[in-house]
Amino acid sequence: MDAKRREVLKTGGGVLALAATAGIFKSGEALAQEWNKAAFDTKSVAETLKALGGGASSPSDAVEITAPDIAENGAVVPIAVESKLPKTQVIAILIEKNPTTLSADFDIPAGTDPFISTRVKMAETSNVYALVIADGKYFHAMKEIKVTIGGCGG
Amino acid sequence: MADPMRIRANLTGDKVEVKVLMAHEMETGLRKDAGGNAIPAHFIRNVTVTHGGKTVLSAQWGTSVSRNPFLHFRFKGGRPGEKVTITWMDNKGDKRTDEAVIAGGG
Amino acid sequence: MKPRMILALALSSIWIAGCATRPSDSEAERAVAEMIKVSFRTRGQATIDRLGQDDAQALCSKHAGELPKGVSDGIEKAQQATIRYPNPGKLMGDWRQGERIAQSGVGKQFTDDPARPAGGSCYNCHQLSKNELSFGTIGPSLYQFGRQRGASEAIQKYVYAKIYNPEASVACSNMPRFGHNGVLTEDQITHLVALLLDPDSPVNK
Amino acid sequence: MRIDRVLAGVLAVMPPCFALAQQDTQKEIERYRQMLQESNPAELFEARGEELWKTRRGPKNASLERCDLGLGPGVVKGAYVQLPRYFADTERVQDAESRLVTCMVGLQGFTPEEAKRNPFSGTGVPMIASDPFSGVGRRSVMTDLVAWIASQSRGMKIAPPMSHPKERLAYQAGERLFYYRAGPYDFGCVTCHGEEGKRIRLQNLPKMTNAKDAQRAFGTWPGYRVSEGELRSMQWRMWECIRQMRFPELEFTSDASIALITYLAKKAEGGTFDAPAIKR
Repeated sequence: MDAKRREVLKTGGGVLALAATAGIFKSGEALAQEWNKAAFDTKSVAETLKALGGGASSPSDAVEITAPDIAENGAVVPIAVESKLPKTQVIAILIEKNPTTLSADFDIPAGTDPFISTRVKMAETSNVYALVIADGKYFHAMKEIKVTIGGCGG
Repeated sequence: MADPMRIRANLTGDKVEVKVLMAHEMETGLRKDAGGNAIPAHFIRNVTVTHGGKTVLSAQWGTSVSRNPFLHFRFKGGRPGEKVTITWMDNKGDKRTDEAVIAGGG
Repeated sequence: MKPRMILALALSSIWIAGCATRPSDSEAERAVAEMIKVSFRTRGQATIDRLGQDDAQALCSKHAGELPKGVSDGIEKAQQATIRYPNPGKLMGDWRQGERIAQSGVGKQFTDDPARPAGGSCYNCHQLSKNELSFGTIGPSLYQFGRQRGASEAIQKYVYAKIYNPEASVACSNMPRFGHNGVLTEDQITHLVALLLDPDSPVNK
Repeated sequence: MRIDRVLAGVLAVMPPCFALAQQDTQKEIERYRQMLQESNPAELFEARGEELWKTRRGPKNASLERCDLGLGPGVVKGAYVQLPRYFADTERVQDAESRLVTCMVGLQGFTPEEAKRNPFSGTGVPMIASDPFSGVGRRSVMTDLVAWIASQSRGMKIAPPMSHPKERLAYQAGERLFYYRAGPYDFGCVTCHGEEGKRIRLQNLPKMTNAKDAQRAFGTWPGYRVSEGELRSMQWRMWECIRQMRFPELEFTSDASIALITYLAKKAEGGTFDAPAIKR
């Protein structure tokens, strides 16, 4: 996601501003190496949502998180997110209790499945959110993942 | 120089299934060494995947993507023999680009 | 380290003596003794003399898997004599501190800070509090331990002794002799006694 | 090992709902492990190892392509599953790592100290106080090479040779070391690996005298440890167990380490080798 679009989303948030993003989105190539520092510095789900330009997000059954209920080790937690929402533009992974909330943020162009599978670090047992922007609206799914203590140390 | 990625791109039905492993520390910046000094953050911030000149996925990552990152996604429109190109760039400006040829069909 | 350290190795063999194609027992024993001398090095607090064995360690190594009754009785008797109890009325400490000690697996490794107290590594092998899902099973579950037994002075003494020197009741137990070997302090053991026996401890909830 | 008579009774009175919760935990952990199988970063290490094998290095500016891992100079396919073995040129039983040291010295002209200097990736010295085995990206040539060599035995049967008297002696010594209890915790290998179906925390422990357990254990090292983000070799596995046993440091490629590995390899004989694996 390019920073300019986020900026628009942040200042606007309404229908008008969202409509304006559509054009900018397509010209995102040149800005592909932008990195949204403000969003990656956020320390709560609400702050991240705001930094990604959303005012509120609705829970949705059309967003599915595939992850283990219990992770044997927090250093590697496999997480897949699939959105069945039409016009899915963005999939972001948020980990509530990590030192910083936003883990990863994927732009899904048309022609690419609204599906992402990756591996993230979790500092402790936490709710994990999959945030989806589809047709300019914000949706999410949530799942608690328990992180256990491994090995003999600790 | 950063190590090459391991990329698998396979045509399954009408979609290209891409699985990639990247060799990177993904250091959070929150850990300390034995002397109590913070180890500086070092992590991939941007990943871009292109096919035929078109971006098929772009991502921004924070420090909590696991070390030696793994990424799996699917896109439409690729044919066997065509190339998928992946570039990552980290917070120190290091970059790595690798290509894979789309395999198979079936 | 141990008062009666024996450096000579006395290990049993399951091989039939005299089989020409196999090295003899004594040859293997000599090889092991030599290997122990040349294959390890002191690092941090883990000094090379830790490889020396006291009587119990040597006997348990020798009779691994098939401990004769006479030998186990002898070990238990000798180990009983090592137990030092705190003053009466001081056997039960604070279960909260006990829980922290039970959770901690550090101590005595060459990577551990010798100035820091060792943990008890209890959850590595035992189930204790119901809330901790990550527990080992080398030892029996201790969940509800005190609830079933109460916290009489006799039970307190039993638990204290069990942690101080488990080999006093079970020769060649897998559990370290935490008190006898100087891993945990008297205070730390009393906190673990409380973790197991205090009615308010999560172990008994 | 004897069961604690006094405490064993506790197990019988555990409420059934709790037993169920435990099953669920085990099931979910299994699912987690299953999900990790999808992709193994060990590949990254194997790729580096293959490159290093062919790279001219050292004072003699030579590659390792003529290194004899037991099946003749340069033969890598299937070599790992037939190690440790006796080598006439060194008159020693050697595992993969100690043989690589021999080749780095003989072919490439490194000193033995240089060849052994950084045996485990990330961990030449403990770098992270709270996480001593997770270094900050210190590459290990040794680890990379072993990852690749092991990968070239994937799918093959574990078959350590036992025809030379020194191989049998290493096995017997390894067995004795396995039962050797010492140190401030009274530990031996057998403490954790002598009984079936046990765990430390949530980690399942193989009983090394049981063929099935030993095959699974030996057959999955080296492994990529997700908790550390590093590839770990069998030498590291020995070194790390010995550290946790509160023993002094086990020297890399020492005779005791090779004896233990020989013992385990023999116990795992006939099993299918499936490493480098991915582990918690």
